[in-house]
Order: sequence, then C-alpha cells, then structure tokens
Amino acid sequence: MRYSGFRVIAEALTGHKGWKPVWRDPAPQPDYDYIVVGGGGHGLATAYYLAKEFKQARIAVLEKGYLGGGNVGRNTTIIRSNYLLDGNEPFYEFSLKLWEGLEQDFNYNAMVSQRGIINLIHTDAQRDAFTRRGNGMILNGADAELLNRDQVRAMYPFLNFDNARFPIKGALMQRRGGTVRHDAVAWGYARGADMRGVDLIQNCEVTGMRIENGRIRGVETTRGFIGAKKVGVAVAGSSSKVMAHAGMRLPIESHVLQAFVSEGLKPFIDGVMTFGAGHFYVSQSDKGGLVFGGDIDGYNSYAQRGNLPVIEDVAEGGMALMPAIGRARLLRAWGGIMDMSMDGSPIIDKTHVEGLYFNGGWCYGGFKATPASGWCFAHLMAKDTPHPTATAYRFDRFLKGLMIDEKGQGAQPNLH
Amino acid sequence: MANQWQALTALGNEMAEVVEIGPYRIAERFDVALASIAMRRGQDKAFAAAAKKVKVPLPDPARHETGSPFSAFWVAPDMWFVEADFATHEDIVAALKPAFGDAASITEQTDAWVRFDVTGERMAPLVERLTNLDLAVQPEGFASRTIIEHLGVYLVKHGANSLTLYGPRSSAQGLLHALEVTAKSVA
Amino acid sequence: MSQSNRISGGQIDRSKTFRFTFDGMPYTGHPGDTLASALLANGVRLMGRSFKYHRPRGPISAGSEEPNALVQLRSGARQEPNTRATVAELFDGLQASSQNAWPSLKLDAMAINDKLNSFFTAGFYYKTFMWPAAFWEKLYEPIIRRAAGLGALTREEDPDEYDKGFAHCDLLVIGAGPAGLMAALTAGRAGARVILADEDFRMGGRLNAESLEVGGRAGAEWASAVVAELMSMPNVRMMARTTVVGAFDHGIYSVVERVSDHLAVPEAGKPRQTLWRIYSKRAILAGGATERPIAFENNDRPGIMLAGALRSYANRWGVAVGDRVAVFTNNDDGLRTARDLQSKGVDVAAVIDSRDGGDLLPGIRHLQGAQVIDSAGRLGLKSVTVRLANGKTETIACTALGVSGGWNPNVNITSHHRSRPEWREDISAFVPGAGGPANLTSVGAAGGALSTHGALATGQAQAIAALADLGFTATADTLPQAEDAPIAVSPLWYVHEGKGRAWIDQQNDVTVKDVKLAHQENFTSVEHLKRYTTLGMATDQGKTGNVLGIAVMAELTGQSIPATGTTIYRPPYTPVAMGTLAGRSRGKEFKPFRLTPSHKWASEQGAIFVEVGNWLRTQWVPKPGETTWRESVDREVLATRKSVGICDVTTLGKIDIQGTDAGAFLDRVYSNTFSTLAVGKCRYGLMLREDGMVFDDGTTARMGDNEYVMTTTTANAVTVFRHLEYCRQCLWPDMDVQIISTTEAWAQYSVAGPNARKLLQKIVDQDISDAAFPYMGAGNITIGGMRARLFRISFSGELAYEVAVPTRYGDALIRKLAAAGAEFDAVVYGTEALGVMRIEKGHVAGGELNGQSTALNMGLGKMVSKKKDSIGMVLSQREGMNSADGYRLVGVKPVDPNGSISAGSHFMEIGAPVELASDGGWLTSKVYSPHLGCDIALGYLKAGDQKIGRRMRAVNFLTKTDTEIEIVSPHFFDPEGERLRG
Amino acid sequence: MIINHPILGPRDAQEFVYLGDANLINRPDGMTAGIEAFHDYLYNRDNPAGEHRELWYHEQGDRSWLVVTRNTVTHEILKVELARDVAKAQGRSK
Repeated sequence: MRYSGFRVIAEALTGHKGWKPVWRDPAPQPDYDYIVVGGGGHGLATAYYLAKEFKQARIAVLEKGYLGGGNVGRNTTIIRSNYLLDGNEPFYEFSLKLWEGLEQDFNYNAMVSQRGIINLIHTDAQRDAFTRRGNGMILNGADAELLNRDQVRAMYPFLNFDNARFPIKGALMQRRGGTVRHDAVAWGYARGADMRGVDLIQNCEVTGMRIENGRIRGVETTRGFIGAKKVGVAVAGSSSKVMAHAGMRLPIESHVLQAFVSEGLKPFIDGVMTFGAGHFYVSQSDKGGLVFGGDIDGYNSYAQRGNLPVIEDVAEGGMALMPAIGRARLLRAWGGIMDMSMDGSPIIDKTHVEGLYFNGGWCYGGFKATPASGWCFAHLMAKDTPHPTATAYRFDRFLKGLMIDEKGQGAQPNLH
Repeated sequence: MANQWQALTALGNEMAEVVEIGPYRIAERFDVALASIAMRRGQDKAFAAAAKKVKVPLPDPARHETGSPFSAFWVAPDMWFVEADFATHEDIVAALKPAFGDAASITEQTDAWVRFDVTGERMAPLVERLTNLDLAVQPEGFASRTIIEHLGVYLVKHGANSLTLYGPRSSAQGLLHALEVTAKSVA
Repeated sequence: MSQSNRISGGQIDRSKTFRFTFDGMPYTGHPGDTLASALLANGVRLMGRSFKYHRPRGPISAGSEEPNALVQLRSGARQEPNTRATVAELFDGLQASSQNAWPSLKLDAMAINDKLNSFFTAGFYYKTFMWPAAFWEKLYEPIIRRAAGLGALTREEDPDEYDKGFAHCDLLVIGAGPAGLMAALTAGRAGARVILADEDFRMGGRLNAESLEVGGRAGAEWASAVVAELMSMPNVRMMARTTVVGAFDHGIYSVVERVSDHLAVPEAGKPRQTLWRIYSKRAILAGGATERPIAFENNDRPGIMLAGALRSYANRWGVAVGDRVAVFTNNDDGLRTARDLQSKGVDVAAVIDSRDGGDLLPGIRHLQGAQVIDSAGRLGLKSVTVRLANGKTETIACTALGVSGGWNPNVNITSHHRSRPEWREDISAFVPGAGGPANLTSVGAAGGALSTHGALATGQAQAIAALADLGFTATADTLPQAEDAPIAVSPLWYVHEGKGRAWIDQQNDVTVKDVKLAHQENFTSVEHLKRYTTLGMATDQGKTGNVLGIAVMAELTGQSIPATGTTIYRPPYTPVAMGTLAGRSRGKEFKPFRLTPSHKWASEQGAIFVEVGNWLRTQWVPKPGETTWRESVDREVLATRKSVGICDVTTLGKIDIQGTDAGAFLDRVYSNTFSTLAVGKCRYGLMLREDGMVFDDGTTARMGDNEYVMTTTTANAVTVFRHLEYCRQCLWPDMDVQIISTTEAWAQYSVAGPNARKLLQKIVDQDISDAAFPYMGAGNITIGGMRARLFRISFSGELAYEVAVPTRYGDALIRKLAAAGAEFDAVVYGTEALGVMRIEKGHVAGGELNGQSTALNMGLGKMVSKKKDSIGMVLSQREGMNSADGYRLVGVKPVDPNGSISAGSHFMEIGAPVELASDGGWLTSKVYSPHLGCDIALGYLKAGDQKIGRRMRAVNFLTKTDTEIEIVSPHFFDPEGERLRG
Repeated sequence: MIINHPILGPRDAQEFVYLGDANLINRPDGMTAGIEAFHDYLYNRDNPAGEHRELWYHEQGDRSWLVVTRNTVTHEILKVELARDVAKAQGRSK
C-alpha cells in the first residue's frame, strides 16, 4: 500500500482501519536463491536492492532478533560523505546521493535532513588536514567548504569562543551532511523489501553454515536448515561470530560505542557538529533531544553497554565546546557493538567459500553507509563483481599493503 | 657552583609557594633531589648490596620508605624513585652511580616533577575528590601513582593528615589550581 | 489565594514560610515542601503541557517518576528546563515557569494539535511529508523542529561549579525506605563500611507518605530514629539528596549528590552538584516501587493522579489535592488512599473498585465491580463518569482522582547491564531478572516484597548475606512490627469502554489507540512498539507507562505479558546534568596546560603562544613596529640564517635508555642501526609501526656504552614510550633495558645559525670547536659549572646545537643565551620560524608524519635495514607500499614567485579536469620562505621522484586558488648540508 | 572496570591503556618469517564473544603490561598476569 498525506487524511477520517502490516511474518522456505544474514540496516538494504535494482527473487533476510534491532537502531543518525581517502570518498558520496532520493525511492519518510555538518578546526595543522580532505571531497564530486572563525560564530554563537582551552579557528563544512531518522531507515527498507516478496524472518539466528566442496549450500538456524545458492553476511558487531561458522578469522575486533540523548529541548543546534579538540559530536533530533557521542570505550566487548569514564569524557568535551549545556540533562546512554576493522574502513568482498559473501568492518560509521552498502553488497552478490565505488573494500588489502587508514593509526582497531 | 644559577620553581617563582585554605596547607617543595634507579637484569645481589652500602632503601611495591640520607618509593618492577636533600645531593646521580656501577640504571628526575606537600585535618574529603585511591584503608608509607585532574601524579601517604604529591613539572600550575579549587569546595 | 488546600499534619515546617513564583504568580509554601506540593497546597493543579497534543497536565506522582509536571526552574543563566516539580525542593525566592506552552499555560495555541489528534497518530510522519521531495526540509521539518522539545536552554554559560569524587564502601545501599534503612542498620551495626544513598531530601521513603505504623510508632518516626542511629555510626555514610543513577562494571556506581539545588545559589566556591564514583564490594537495591495508572478515556486531566501520590501529598505534605476526591483502584493499596484522606477530613466521594466481592470500606461509598470510563474538566478535573456494576453510568463530581493499577518494582538499575526483568504473576509486575550487575541484590518493594514487613525482612536478610561474603557477621535483630498485607491486585490495564483516547505514556501522548495501531501494522515486538509509538522514550523513561503499554500489546497479540517481553531501562536512572558529568574539566580547565622552561621569559618578551597538544609554545616573538606575524617570522628566520637564533625545544620527548642490551634494543625499535653508534655521537632514527608505516623520528645519542638518550617528536612522546615498554616487556622480556622519560627533567634549547658556536663557546666551559665537538657530536658538558648536555644536531639546516640543563635552570639558561647572543643580534624564534626552516631544509614533521606514510614515501626508504629484524621491517615490504607510482615527498614552488599556494591543495596536471583521476596528491606543509622570497611547500606527489622539474597545478577548491607550480627537490636550502657541518 | 593488578591489587581501568589480543606477544621473527606470517599475526583476530586474553598497559600506574583474561560479554575478569611473565612462559627471551 502506498503512503501519502492524502492517505493519512483519509485514514484519519475513517478511524485508521485501513493501515496494513508494514511487513509479513513468513515462515522460512526450505531454500532460497539469496539469503542475507542480518536484518539490520545493511542487510535489509541489501535485500531491498537485490530485489528492486538487480531484479533478483527468492530472497530471505534472517534476523536473530527483531528487524532493525542492531546498530541501525542505536546510532546517532548522522549522514555525511566528508571522507579523506580515495578508497572511501566515492563510496560515501554514492551513499549520500542515495540518501537524497531514498524517501521517494522506498515511499517512506525517513526524515532525511541535510542541515549540514561542520568539523571544527582548532589548529593550523588541522586546517591543513581539513583542506586536504575538503579538496579530495570536491575531486570526488562531493561538496565541501572551509569556514573561518566568524562564519562558525555566526552559525553557533553560543560555542566557547572566548574562554576555550583550544580556540575555534574555523571549520570544514559539508552542507549536504545531516541526519536521518534511524529506525525509519530499517523500516522503510524492510517494507520495500517485503513488498517485493523478500521473506523477512525474525527470531531466526544462524548457528552454522553448510559448506560442501568449498561451496555454500545454506545455513543452519534456530528455525532449522535453510538452503541457499548465495549467502551474504551483514551482521556488524557479530561478524567474527558468524564468519567463524565458515572457519574464518577476520581483521576485525568488536568494540562498544556509547551514544547519548538529552531530555527534549527547544531548538538549540540546527546541524551536526564535531569538536576537533575532544571526543564529542552532536546534533539535535526533530523531537528536541541533543543526540551526541564520542569515542569508543576502547576494549573488546559484546556487552552493548559501556562504562563511566567515556561518559564523563564525552560530557567534558561537550561542556568545553558548549558551556550552555551545563544544565541540560543526559536522559539515556546506550551502547552498540562496533565491528572495528584493522584500518578503520569496511570490507565488502567474496570469501574463500564460493557463494559466501561478507559485508562488515564498518566501525562506528556504518549508518551513513547503509544505502551504498546495501547497493554495493547486492551488486557483488548478484554480479560477482564489486561495485565501482567499492573496489577497495577487499580482504586482501592488508596482505597487499593497501590499507585505507583515514586516521593513520595502523592496525589498532580501538584507535580508529 | 650551581648557586650562580638562579633556579625557578616549577610554578615559575624564586621561592617555593605555600597556600593555606581552611584547614589545608599546600606547600610546594623545592629542596628535594630525585632520581630513578632501576636494577639491571641479573644484578640482584650487587644491586641490593650497593643499596645497603649507600643507605638507599628499596621498599616493597606501593611503599615509601624514609631514610637518611636517602628515602625512596617504589614506582615499577625493579625501579624506585630515590629522594635526597637537594642542598647536599643536587647531583644525585653522581652521588649514587659510583656505588651501583653497572648494577643499576640511574637517571636524574629532580626537575621532571613538581612536589606539593599537602597537610591538614579532614584530609579525607579533599583526597576523595582528587584521586580514586582508597587512601582511608592504606597504611602510612603508602605510595602509588594515580590520576588527578588528567595528570599522572605520584602520591605518598605519610599519615592521616599528610600527603606528598609529585606531578608533572610542566603542569605545576594546573595541579595547584586543582588542589586549590577542591580545597575551597570542601574547606 | 494562600495555601487553600493545606490540611493538617505532614513533615513540613509551618513555622517558616517560603515565598516563590510560578509563571510570575506569587505563592507561599514551607520548608519540606516540593514545588509540586506547594503549588497543590495553593490550589494549583495545572503545571504543564504534554509533548505532542499540548494537553493541560498536572502532577500524577509525588516523585522522580513524574512525566507531566515539568517546569523551567530558576531564571537567567541558571534556568533549568524539564525540572520535575514533584522533586524540586522548595526554597525561599524560588522562581519557576511553565514550558512548551504559548502564549500561556492556560491558553496554549499549540493545543490545536489536540483537536487534530486523529491525524497525529503513532508514526504518521513516516507516511507523509514526502511530496514534493523538496518540501520536507524546506517546509515540513522546520515546522516540526520549531514545535519540538519541552523546556528551553538559555544560550548562556552555566555559572555553577561541579565537583567529582570517589567513595569506597563494603556495602552500598540504594534507597532509604524501610528496606534500605533496615539493610544499612544491619550492616552498620556489624561494622561494615556502608554508604546509604537516597534521592529524596528526607530519608524514609514511603514511610514518610504513609500512615502505617512500624514497631508501634508512626512509620516516619521510626525512620527518623533509625536515621539518627545511622548518622551516629562513623562507618556509615548517609547521603540524602543523592541519586544512584548508573551501575557499571565491577561494583562501580555513578551517583549524583545535589549539594546546592535546595538553595537559591550555591555558596561561594561550593559546587551545585557532585558526581560520585562509588566503588562498592556489595550493593543492595532498595529503590522501592512505582505505582502504575489504569488507562481510561481522558485519564490525563490535572487532578487525576496516582493513588499513592494523592496519599503522599496528604500524609507527608498536608495537602488535599482536591476538596472532593475519588479513588479508582484494582487493588487494596488504593483503598489506603481513601482511608487516609477520610481520616484527614477530606471529602471522599467514592472508591471505584474494579474488583468484585471482598469487604466494603466502612463509611465510604465503595463501588465494587465498577470502572471509571471518562472524566471532565478542561484545565482540571471536575467529574468522572463511572460504569457501575449494575451497568448504569453515573457522573461523580470530584476535583481529584487517585488511580491505582498496582505497583511496579523499580528494577531500573538492575537492567543497566541489559538483564531483562522477570514477570511475577502474584503481584502482576516485573521484578529484577537474572544477569544483573554482579554483587547487586534487590530488597523490599524493588525486589517484589510490597509490604512494610517484607521490606524490613528482606532488607535485613540480604544485608546479612552480602556481609557474610565479605567476612562480616551481622546479627538478625528482632524486626519491628509492621503490616504484611498482600495488595491483592487484580489486573486491569485499561478500560475497554469509550472511543476516546486513554493515555499510557502521558508525556509523549502515547494512547491505547497508538498501541492498537502499532499492532495493526505489525510493530508487535516491544522494541518496535517503543520505537514506533515513542512509548517510554520521554524524560521519565516510561516509569509509569511502559508496563501498561506492554500489557495492552500482550492483550492484542493474545500472548502473555512475559512472552511479550519488556524493554530495558538504560542509565541514568534519572536524567543527569551535563555539567555534573563534566565536573571541572571545562573552559580553560578542559585539559591541563604544559608550560616550557622559557615560558616566563618569553612572556616578558611579549611572545605569542600556540597550543601544541597540551603544551603552550612560543609561536613567534613580535618586535615593536611589526604589524603582521609574517614580519616577525621572516625576521626570526633571516636573523637565524644570518647570525644565530634560539628556540625552546624542551617539548620534544626525551627518553633515557640504559642497560647492557640498550643498543640491541634500539636496533629492534628503529629501522636503522644504533648498536654501532660511537659513544659521544648521535644519529637520526626512523621508527616504524609493525605495519611498516612511519611511526616517529628523532635523534638518539649514545652517552655511554650502555646509555642512550632518545628524542621523539612532541606529539608522540607518550606513545613512543608506551611502545618501548611494550617491546621490552612483551616482545623481548629478557633484554637488559631500563627506560624512563626525562622530557621535563631537562630544559633544552636549540642554538642555530652561523654564529651558534661562537655564542655557545662564550658560556660553555669546554672546547666545542668543530674538531672537539664535530657534527652529530653529543656529550655531557658544563656551563659555568652547571651540569649540562650538548648535542650538535640541526633541524634548521644551520650550524646548530641543542643544549640542555636541569629544568629549574632553564629560565636562567635562556637569559644567559640571550645575553651572550646580544653581540650577534641573536633572536629567539618560535614554532613558525622553526617550521619555515625545517621546510626549507626538507625535514619531515607533522604534516608528513601523518601515520599514513612509509619511509619510501618520505624518501627515506634506504633507512629501513633488511639486515636485522626491526619493528615494521617485514610488512614495509608489501607490494602496495612499494609501487613505483606511489606517493613521494617533493618540494613545491609557485612558478610566479608572487603566486600563492596553500597546504592541503591537491596536485593536478595542467589542464586536467576536476575528477578523482586528476588527483596527484596533496601539499602537506606550506610556508613563506624569506630566504627564497616565495611560498614553498612539501607535498606527497604520485611518482613524485620522477617528476622533479615538472610544472603542475596546486589547486585549492576551498579557497578557489589554482596556482601553477614547479616540482622541486624537498631540499630547498643548502642541499649538500655544508652549513650544518660548518 | 576494576583490574586486579598482580602486584598492586585492584586498580581502576581508567589508569590503563588497552592494546588488544594478547596474541600480539607472539611476534614472528622478522629474519625468518615473511609477509604472510606477519600479516596473520598483526591483522587477524579471533575476537571471541566470551573469554578473551588481552593486553593492558598500566600507564598511570607502574607501567606494567598485563595480560587480562576477560569475558567480552559480561566484562567479568577471570585472570590477570604480568605480560613479561606470560611472554617468558611462551618462550620469548631476547
């Protein structure tokens, strides 16, 4: 059923009797052409594009919990394509362009809102680095601007300009950056996939993989064996657990990233902002909560919760940047499992098992990548060749010395 | 000959500073020489003998031991910080090296640190706002590294109402500021 | 009106009167009041508006679970949005204002949303605002954003201070109701270190709100007596106004003490709040329970509140919320409200009891088998409509209604480690589940023991058990007499009758209809329900509404409540001010400053300082008449190259490395060799990460057979030291190597320029002629008798030395150097001039040492010795890091000397289009070279080593500059290095 | 978190810096092992959901590197050893 303002009005006048389930709850078929493991943003997007763009059928998404229950439902909702390296920038720009047409594409209002993102500059060296980055973005067809101190001040006069430990000297801005209502992304893709016949199977955990003569035959699940010609795994923080079923060790560690929201406040911050002298980034949701975060806790964890030092560290960054939030209250803190890769960049690749594909290593940047990740993973699964914007995301880049290390931190996931 | 040279305290003055807030007295110390002394591998016997000879105490982990002319506290496995009177032992390394020879690696640390002696009644409310160490249950002579307002600090508990703090010299003013505002808030 | 609704009794001090205002109207109250109790005493029921429909709202609770009565407390920079009137302690002069209402609380224009409610169903916005595409951001969203939020933040800096502290205990008791008091008393008497924390300003919990007796005396009196005894115990720490907000790993709890919130302004120097990190060996949760409402049509009017709250206002604060009250209950606890109010002389219109049978309340109209099906009164309750057991409806006039749907144990903190609560059928409520925080047990109502006796008994028993683990023997003293009646709840979640809206989550305006719609659209998982309807996402985290919503969903799906599941509460238990979490780390105190030994002197010279990490370094030193920084920097550079300049380089990391394996150790951590270095010499060292990328560089000197002094970059001083410890302890544990940082122990200055030796020779006691102290020499020397170190190394490309003395003499040394340099017109130069000279010389630094570059990229490939094993040697040989067309360090000059280039510009071929394929690399660092009279830069250019002499463009799209450049050697200045060997 | 330091007893994890899987102790010999071996050593991880042996550095303490055995699901710490002892026990020397 098609959504629209008229529909809402019509339903309002008839007691909302007509709204249909947003997705079915089908029982798993004995086998499929495609199984996507993981009913989060990337998995649902993959299934959606497999069906819609690559005209494939007999597709199932297997989710161990509920749809959209992973990081797509627990992130800070930021979209942007302000990446530094050529291995990343074209992919994230492709993703941003997909965001820009997403709602019309899947007829669901995910509230894509390009209110702009600024990365604050506090030193000359930072300005040089951001200048390099901004020019790289433009060479890749993205938008970027360098703001001076006064331009930042005009935008956010209440930042700490007069008593700052690290003065604000300007910012790199991407006006097309912004936020999206995260749950709606999962629901929109799920609805779109379901409408195209994709079986979305919740409460179905993959417990094993059936591999014969180096080829995938299907997956063992808590709801029995399900056969498949091709299996794509997009399970973020659980990547190592699931791929171990195929005997793989990954260049990935699972870490916890905490995120935070304040009580609802009248409009305070319009766009998205990152502090360049501390671990803090922030935006304000349409409901009025300040949504913010900082650094990962820094130790391997599957606990989906963090510890106090990082909460304090983030608050310190927030107060150093915006002394006016002292009396705003933090309402909720939560954690997600980040699949931190060894160079901070993702992997979308085939594996040594024929018909088994992997999508992961998104670190804490997976949400903004959702549309392109789904599209490129669907492309790889359908055509067995990488999408042009995702050619660098190979497993063997570490063996070949072709790391995509945005932060220049080397093989230490908790520093990316 | 060093007296030809005008020394400055870590706080940038010619005289050590003393601050009194309520019951608390925060005194900068400028008269203590400091050296790290680390045992070379396999030199246990020679090292212990030399220490005995020149009267350098070698306290157990997390302990400080007062002596004369040398006091010392444990900082790391096989490594201690040795304290002595600056007036008589300014070149503390020269004073120790002959005795230890190749049994120890010795490094001057005097000016790497700013030292504050903090004394006063009701030390508990001050201390518990500065460090996560549970000092209440620690005996006299407890010594440990800790964090105070983002700074790595060596803390020695001389008694219920007497502490010594060694903080990074370059951040002496920041450490003193932290001590002052905290003292004000509990004075 | 003056406290028209104040009745007898209560724990308020009537001898004192506080004046306060709400929306500008003056009122009075007493010490012991909350803002809510005082307003209710003054007959004010309307205190706020709901989030979506802007419905008129009054308090439904008397505690921190309050979803409705949120106000802006105080004014000016201290204005505090979303403050619960029900927990805001009254003080003289308090100012509060309503929020989320315009133009006024009584007449709110946005209440139009309420009229349009049939459009604003759960998730309606996901289905619309999509066409035309541009309208969402340009029109719809701005409107939504303007309407968003509750209270407002001022743009001013929070003027208050916040403290942080660490407290340690054997047993942390959370909550000072009967269970918590009993637990603390038991542990205290056993001699354990106990911390008892309670969010209320008066300890006693529900005992303060009930007329129940404990041990033959009023419960509140018993509580006061226990509190007094605990206060007298040195091993017990009593923390009122203190909320345990979060449970973290290994017994650490985050705790907020509201030190000054009950004062108009904190005392000078005192914090507003303190964040405590409590380290506990064992913890007991005695956080009580929260009453839950029953949903019925228009159940959200001011005057309708939880039955227990109605009772609290009467018993604790001496306030009758209405002159005529009714009670709607499905359990016996609700009956208490009727009894207590009647005994206080309040007119009880009726008790509407959804249950059939049982004893009738004496002297009260007790309607059994009846339900409230609607209510009336726009800004406050006027009457309720009741469906009687006989099927008839009756309208009962009343201005307050107490509703009781049963009690939910406050399991919140037990789920902070993501443990899910378990359903207990006998009390129809969730209790703490398995897998909660280790060593935390729940007692009293929080653990599902809803009677006073149950609270006392479980508090005592669990305290004894917890202490036994720690080796304390606590005795089980005889418990005082207390009621032990079951609350006999017979579940009724919502009244099915009626077409209108019945509220579940009052703040977010989530109604039974919304849950039904979620079900209809297959958002049936509790997580989907929460996210789709926003149930439980308001500032109360659904303390009163969540279980209700789950129960409604369970009924719709036909599943049991436990099968339907529950969402989990997340920290914090109640919202925490950002200022409290940040403490003193804000403003200039965000991070500590590090000052160099020459700081005092440089300040006297009028130096401009710059942040370098936490250091403040001299950036340049302007002279009178100089109007731009460039003038100063050019002068410093030219004067240094012409004669001599002095620069404070103390910030470079210094590490003493000693031991018989020191040399071998350095061979492993540096890519080049140091074991062969002669004593008294130093050498440039290149350090790689294990992945073969350049980690750090610096010169390391051999001061003795087994003694080296390593220097690192300023930025990596700490990480290099950490890395060396890792190598020495984890990789080669038997190496005889001892290391210690001496970065701050020595004040070190660079003296550079043709006259550097002449200057230094004036003060150095030893002969430092080229023969006696050649290029790359190093050694211990004396200056006027002072022990010092001298290194003949050059970053500037000039004849240069670095000289060091103990830091306390650093100030004296810079003054000596300046004085001795006077005859040579010596200058002091800062980081800018330092940067100019190192780039003129082609030395890599920050912009090139970016963690993404190999030795080969930097033109230092030959430094990586393959003859020995060293960190990063093997992986530096990977094909992708050795391609012929990889990045190479080059020098850059504008073809037109007046042409301007900037760091961060990208290399492009002349005439190449703007696209990824045109990207040749980027300029890493740029300066103006007064020596060459033009901008110069270093950069990483693809196959740069094959492009020397080539003309390209340096393009900066951000500044719209596109400059023709020439690619040159990175060594702009004295490439043969004659000067530094001079 | 609290790490029970083998020498100093319980210490707040804030004093430590985390590195990662304790297998990093087993660095191959650069003169004999090649790129493949170093690649597997440096980049691939077991990343278990459960018991994990990992390296922590007591930077704001006694500068000991520790091998901590910790459950990555519950954060429960089961064992703490000095990394130097572990390294020697695994045959590392000079």
